[in-house]
Amino acid sequence: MSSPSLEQGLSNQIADLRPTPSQLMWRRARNHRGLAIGSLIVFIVLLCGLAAPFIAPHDPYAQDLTKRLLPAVWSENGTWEHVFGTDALGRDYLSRILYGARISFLIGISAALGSCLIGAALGLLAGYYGGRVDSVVTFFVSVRLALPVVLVALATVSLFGGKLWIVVAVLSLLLWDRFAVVVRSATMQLRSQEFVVAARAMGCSTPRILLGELLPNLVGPLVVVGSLEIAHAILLESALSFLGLGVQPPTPSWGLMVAEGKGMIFFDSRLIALPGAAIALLVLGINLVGDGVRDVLAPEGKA
Amino acid sequence: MLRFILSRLAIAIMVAFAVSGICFGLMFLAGDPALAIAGEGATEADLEVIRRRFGFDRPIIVQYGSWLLHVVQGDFGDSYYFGTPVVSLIAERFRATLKLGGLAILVALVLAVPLGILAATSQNRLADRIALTIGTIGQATPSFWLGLMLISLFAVELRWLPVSGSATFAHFILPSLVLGYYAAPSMLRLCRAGMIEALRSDYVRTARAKGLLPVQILGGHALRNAILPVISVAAVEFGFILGGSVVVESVFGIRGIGMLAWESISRNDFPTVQAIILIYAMLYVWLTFLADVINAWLDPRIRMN
Amino acid sequence: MSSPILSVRNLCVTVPTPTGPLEAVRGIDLSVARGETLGIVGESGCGKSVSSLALMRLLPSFIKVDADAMELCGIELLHRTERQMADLRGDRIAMIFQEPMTALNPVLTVGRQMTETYLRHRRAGRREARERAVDLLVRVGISRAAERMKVYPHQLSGGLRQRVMIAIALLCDPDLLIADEPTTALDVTVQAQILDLLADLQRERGLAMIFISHDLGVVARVSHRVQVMFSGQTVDAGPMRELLVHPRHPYTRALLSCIPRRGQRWGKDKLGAEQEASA
Amino acid sequence: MSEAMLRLIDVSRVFQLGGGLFSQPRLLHALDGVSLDLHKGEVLALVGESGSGKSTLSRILLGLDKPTAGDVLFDGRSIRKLPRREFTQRVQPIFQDPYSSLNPRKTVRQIIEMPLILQGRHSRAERLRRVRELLDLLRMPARMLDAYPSQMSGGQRQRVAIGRALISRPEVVICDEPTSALDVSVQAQVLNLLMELRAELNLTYLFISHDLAVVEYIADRVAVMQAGKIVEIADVDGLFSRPQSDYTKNLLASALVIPEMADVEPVAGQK
Amino acid sequence: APEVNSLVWASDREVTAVDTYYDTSREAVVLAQHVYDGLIYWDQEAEAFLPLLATSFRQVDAVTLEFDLRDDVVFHDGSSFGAEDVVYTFNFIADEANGVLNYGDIRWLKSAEAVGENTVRLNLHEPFPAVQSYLALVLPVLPNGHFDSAEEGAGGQKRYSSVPPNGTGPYKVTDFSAGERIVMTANEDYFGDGPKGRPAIETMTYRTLSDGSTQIAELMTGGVDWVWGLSNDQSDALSQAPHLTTVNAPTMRISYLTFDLQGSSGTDIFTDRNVRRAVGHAIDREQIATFLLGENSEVVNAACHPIQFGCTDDVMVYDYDPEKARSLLATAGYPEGFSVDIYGYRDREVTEAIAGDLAKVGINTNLRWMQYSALADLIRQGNAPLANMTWGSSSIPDVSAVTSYFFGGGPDDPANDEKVTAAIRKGDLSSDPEERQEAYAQALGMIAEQAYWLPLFSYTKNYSFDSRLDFTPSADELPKFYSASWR
Ligand SMILES: Nc1ncnc2c1ncn2[C@@H]1O[C@H](COP(=O)(O)OP(=O)(O)OP(=O)(O)O)[C@@H](O)[C@H]1O
Ligand SMILES: Nc1ncnc2c1ncn2[C@@H]1O[C@H](COP(=O)(O)OP(=O)(O)OP(=O)(O)O)[C@@H](O)[C@H]1O
Ligand SMILES: [Mg+2]
Ligand SMILES: [Mg+2]
Repeated sequence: MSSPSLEQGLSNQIADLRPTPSQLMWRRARNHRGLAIGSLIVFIVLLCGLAAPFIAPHDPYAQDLTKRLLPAVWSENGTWEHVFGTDALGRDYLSRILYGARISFLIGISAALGSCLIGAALGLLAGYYGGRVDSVVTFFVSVRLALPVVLVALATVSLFGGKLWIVVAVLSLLLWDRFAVVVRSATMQLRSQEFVVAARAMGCSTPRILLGELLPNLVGPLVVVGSLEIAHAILLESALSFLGLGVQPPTPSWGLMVAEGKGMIFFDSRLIALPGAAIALLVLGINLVGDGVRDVLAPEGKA
Repeated sequence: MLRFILSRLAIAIMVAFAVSGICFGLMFLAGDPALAIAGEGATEADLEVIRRRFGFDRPIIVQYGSWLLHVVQGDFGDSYYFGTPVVSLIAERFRATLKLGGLAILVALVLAVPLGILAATSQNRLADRIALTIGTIGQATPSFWLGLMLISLFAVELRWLPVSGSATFAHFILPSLVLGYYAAPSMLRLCRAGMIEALRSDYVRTARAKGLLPVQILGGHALRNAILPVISVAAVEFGFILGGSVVVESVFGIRGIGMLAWESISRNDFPTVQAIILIYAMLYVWLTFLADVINAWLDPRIRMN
Repeated sequence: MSSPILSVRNLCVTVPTPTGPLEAVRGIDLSVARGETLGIVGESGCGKSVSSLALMRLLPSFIKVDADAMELCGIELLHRTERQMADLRGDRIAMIFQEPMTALNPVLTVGRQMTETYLRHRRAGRREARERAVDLLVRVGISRAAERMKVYPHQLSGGLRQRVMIAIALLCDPDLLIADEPTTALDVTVQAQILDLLADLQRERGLAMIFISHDLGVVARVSHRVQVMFSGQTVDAGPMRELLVHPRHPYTRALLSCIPRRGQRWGKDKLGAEQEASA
Repeated sequence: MSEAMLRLIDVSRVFQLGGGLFSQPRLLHALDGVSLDLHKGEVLALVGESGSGKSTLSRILLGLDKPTAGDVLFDGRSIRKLPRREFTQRVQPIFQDPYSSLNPRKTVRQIIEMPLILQGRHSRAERLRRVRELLDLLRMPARMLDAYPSQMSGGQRQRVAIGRALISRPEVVICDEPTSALDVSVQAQVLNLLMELRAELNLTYLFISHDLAVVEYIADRVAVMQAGKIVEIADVDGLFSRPQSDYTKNLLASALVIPEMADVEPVAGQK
Repeated sequence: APEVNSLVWASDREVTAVDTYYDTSREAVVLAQHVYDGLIYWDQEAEAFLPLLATSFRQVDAVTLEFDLRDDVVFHDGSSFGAEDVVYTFNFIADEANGVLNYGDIRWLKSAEAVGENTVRLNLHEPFPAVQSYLALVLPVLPNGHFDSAEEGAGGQKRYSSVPPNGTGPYKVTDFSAGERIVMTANEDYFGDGPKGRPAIETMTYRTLSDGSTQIAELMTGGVDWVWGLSNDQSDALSQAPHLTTVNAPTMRISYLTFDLQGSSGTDIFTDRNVRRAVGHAIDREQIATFLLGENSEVVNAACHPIQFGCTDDVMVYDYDPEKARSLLATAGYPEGFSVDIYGYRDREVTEAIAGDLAKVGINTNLRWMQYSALADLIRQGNAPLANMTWGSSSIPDVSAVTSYFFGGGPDDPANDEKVTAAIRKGDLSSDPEERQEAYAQALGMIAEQAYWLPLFSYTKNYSFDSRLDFTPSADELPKFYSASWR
């Protein structure tokens, strides 16, 4: 950066270009330790999930009742055949944990996308139109916030069964509020900015303004909220599964694995410690990424 | 102010109405409640008896209408499962949940506010990093897992604290820690952000230019402004804690309202589930209202208008 | 005019940025005598605010401030501890900021914000502090001063708030008053009133004042001497009149030529002709 | 200066403030029966204190807001009946704040060519050619083409905004305080640029400002607004030499202009 | 023995009332056994019905039973027991309007009448051979006018379940906090010469702990003395603890697969007998029974529990033979197998293991987990193609409680096979034990042959309790704490 005072005033025209916004972002991103750690965690877990079919030593669904509850390799009778041991049906625990990453990502990402779609649409409309539309959306948000998420999710999943897509749909329908609130307030701020007024004065249609002018400016907040909601959805799914009303067995979901191992907590703590730690680690990674992205997009001091 | 209260009240009623409609509709989609009441082995004849007895043979809209009419009079009907009035059931269970929620929010505040202030004043330095890490880990740890781990450590290994139940104060220590730790991070961040914003604000610069001492600036100027959103969020968070206590209650065997809700869901006990969801909704609305009032009371800009 | 109240030699301020250190102020000299107003003008970002904050030692710690000398009435400012500095601020040296809307704490009453300053620097009871505050509010032209003590900042108009800021700054009879663009946010009519008030007070109390603005018109109205800053340096300095009549530096000339004057019309007499010549 | 390009006939705009479920809204008359003609080729300045309704007027002229009463005629036709596309092509805005009037996520090129895209009559290459042409006219280097607003100074940004307003070759440009956020030196450049372009492109300006000196510098006629009404409208010379209304006199008195070099007085010292 | 002579036992169920008429859960039945007495008593060991409140009983005719009552019994509130109490109780529950929840168990009951000071008669609607089992287990005697104090609830129904318990049994309820704990103390005045004997333990507390691992934690830390329903693995692990005794006891609950025999669930796969038989051969029931249910679980071949009267093992057996299963599937036209939803509600591990075995022969299942009530509804409507269900027969040691229930042509009959219903009807109405046995055997043979059901294995129950406790579990899943004591 050249001296900013030189850029203005007399030397206006010969001033060099400052770095582009994306260059600045990269610069900040590279120096952000939390973002680096978070991305590393998320990357590794994602890799485990994607490469599960190649790296998992066994079929995660293959049961063998004669090999039930084998201990992990670090315990007394552990073998390298089953690094993390086996579960109550004799399935390889490591393979199930690896495949579990897929489920967590699948649920987290699709629930966040679903709720993003709902929330962003409502938030955009409310923020842009204001007035009555805003009142209606705000009312929706209040109703949504007034519903206790865990209870309603439990009730709904118990009614419709724990199919993966049902869990995703329920979570999507319950987690859109933060998107709506954030998008609404960001849109309100943007709406009064002159470039939006200018676009209208130039004759841009409303969809063009919403999607072409406003949406690109909302990507930052959406990414931040999105990452937090992915983490939220993963945690919520694991809680539902823990209470027996999440995705159904034999799906290797981490929350379900904790629930299945719960009975053995005092005798074979690996059954819970491993999937529980996997959830915590992934959620931690995603949260770190989310925080990092927020810092990078809106560095303290100026937005 | 009266107008403010009236319009909030109208919204509260509308929200409650919408929520009641949603949960009634939800429950209607469930299996036959008669089966749930009769339990295993009921015959068609038994079910007929039960249906007639509880009025399930009426059209849905009539059922909703009559339910709503009773609710307005404070009568949520009888629990299908217990056969006792839902209101007394909830009143009985609410004490434990309220105690848990109150302690949890206390834990959260005690954790969040000092850490938030510390983090803000030592921004980007070690203390800040540590505070944020504590927060981030709290947000990432599934509370059921943390609860189980704490039980196995403090209750089973060390035997310092009871495993489950709600008889004494000691019973509430672990669950309120778990719940409070989960609720703390959002308040911590808010407190930190509010504090940072306040410390960076023009009025703090003015205060420094006036020669005030750091303690005066922190306590008299910055905190007053930074704590405003934290207080209102704490009120709302309290609602969320109560609504989200299901998991913790089930892990720690606290027979509070969350547990009641969960069990009522599993046994299709409509009136109880409906009442709980509705009461939570009302509680939430009431708490946000309270938060607004507190905020208005603390913030002259709102109070005066 | 007597010996200077403030004398600063070779003030340098360096701001570390991700792309390397930025010299926001590079070696300016300042000196103000009792009863004198020094105006500082210059375009946005030339380092006016940074220099004044450096005098108050209010810059964040990561910004490096250096000077050969920085003295207020013979007191060395540069190497004082934060606590020692806090004792001086508000007492010997006071400051008014640009934005009256945000410079006052929104959740505290005007009275509280005034008395706390006085109590901080003087051994006085609440009552005395209150009397003093009311006194000054009256002095800066606020009617119903006693009543206004109980009022919150948002209940006052921008002009009134700026008056409150001035009153706070004058509470402890400082030796030096720094005003950083105190009227930029105000309407033209209000701006004129505040400027007149400042000039009056300055003359009446004989205090030294540094008046910062990017508007030469504003500076001309209150200052005895002017210093023109450009890119962190002083490019021109001198008595107001001399500077307007005989601008020495080409930048000053360019600046002057950019300011529309009475009767100047497009076509007849082009704005910024000097500027184009110098570019 | 005979034809009225834009004509305001007895325009009022009333805002409802507050008003919820249980309260009557308070009415605010932002514009109160304003009639004004903007002639072809002239620069009409609109001055007045903050909140007097200047921006509201410009928004109505741009068709962004609808008058509560009265009508706006463009080229003799009511703008309500005019096709939106035709109107927006012929009347373009320039706003006050160069920092918020450009979409931070778009490049200079994307911003400037937007009106052409909306017209939908130009090929990609054609659009690029015209953007380059305009940058030239604005005296901005071609390498700015792919720059983002955050990479530019305030003056440069305002040039981009001017470019965006001019690319569709409009007849009328409504400038709402286009220089009040800028430094004097940059202001001078922008003012000069606006006036040069006016001659080159045969533009008509409505120029809103609160700076009387600026107004005197560029305007042909001046309208003074106070509390939603036009209190005085006159030729620029007439207004400055013989202000009619008290309000105008007051405004002139508090304006801070640099004294002529010859009669500089050490103001503060003497007072 | 511990210092205080008290016992705390825990289970996951919230008991709403110590009253088998208004809470049909097993825990409520267990508790009611301690508070109330029935007319007669079923002795598990002797496999005989013994007198309890009745000193003797006789069959007057096919639809009339006569009981002589004890004259030395008092209720907990001090009132003495007599014929009017029996008459009140049975007339009350026989009235459909009172809506007792186990009305299905007593549809045969018409009325009761006193025929002497200490003699009562029960009148039946039709002959019902299994009547003694019901009288012994789920029909306790309440004091005359017991429910008169019930308050009026919402919608005009009486809140019968909130009437405080008052029985003649060995324990009195002293503290009842619904869903939390129920405390009982020994009844000083209990008659000691009955089959239940005098209680040895002074205080008995029931705690609801819905979470299994919490139960274990409490057991290990001494918060409770007795739990049941542990998984085999938990039981194995707990057996390592020196201060605990673990027992794996058989129960009367069986696990079975039920099929959509009518093809009404959107697939007609299971209308083909070959497919059902293939499923039978595909599942390694032996292995699942031993590994997941424990040493005392046995494979069941007929649609009843082997210890029930009328049950037989002499039916067609589907042994584990994946090859045969595959060839049967090929015969049925599914050489590559198929995909289907399997429903379950009780033991995920078991259902998962079944699904795993089915997958090995090409039947890919999609597991759907539901609440019992919703699932029962679904199956009744014929909308569940394949479901893993269990049935506990209310501990009635008679096939009428299971085979007749499911294949007697009622709403839960998946087959409605006339020949089977006819045979069952014959068994149900006959009072000659041999004739009954023969009729039921015929029905069971047909069910197995057609593979209408695939009975899997019997359930066991794992108990774990303080080693100092002298306690023996019984196969009827009704722990008898009145005969337990501290060593
Ligand atoms: N905290 C900071 N971090 C980074 N750069 C800073 C900081 N404070 C000031 N600067 C830089 O120092 C330079 C001088 O800024 P300063 O605020 O003194 O300008 P100014 O003359 O007061 O301008 P204005 O008229 O707009 O108030 C600017 O280039 C600014 O970007
Ligand atoms: N959308 C709106 N809703 C309510 N009131 C409005 C709205 N827009 C403008 N006003 C009010 O109308 C009046 C005129 O506003 P306007 O923005 O036109 O003033 P202005 O002359 O442009 O002022 P400035 O010089 O500060 O830009 C003001 O009192 C303003 O508060
Ligand atoms: Mg400044
Ligand atoms: Mg305006």
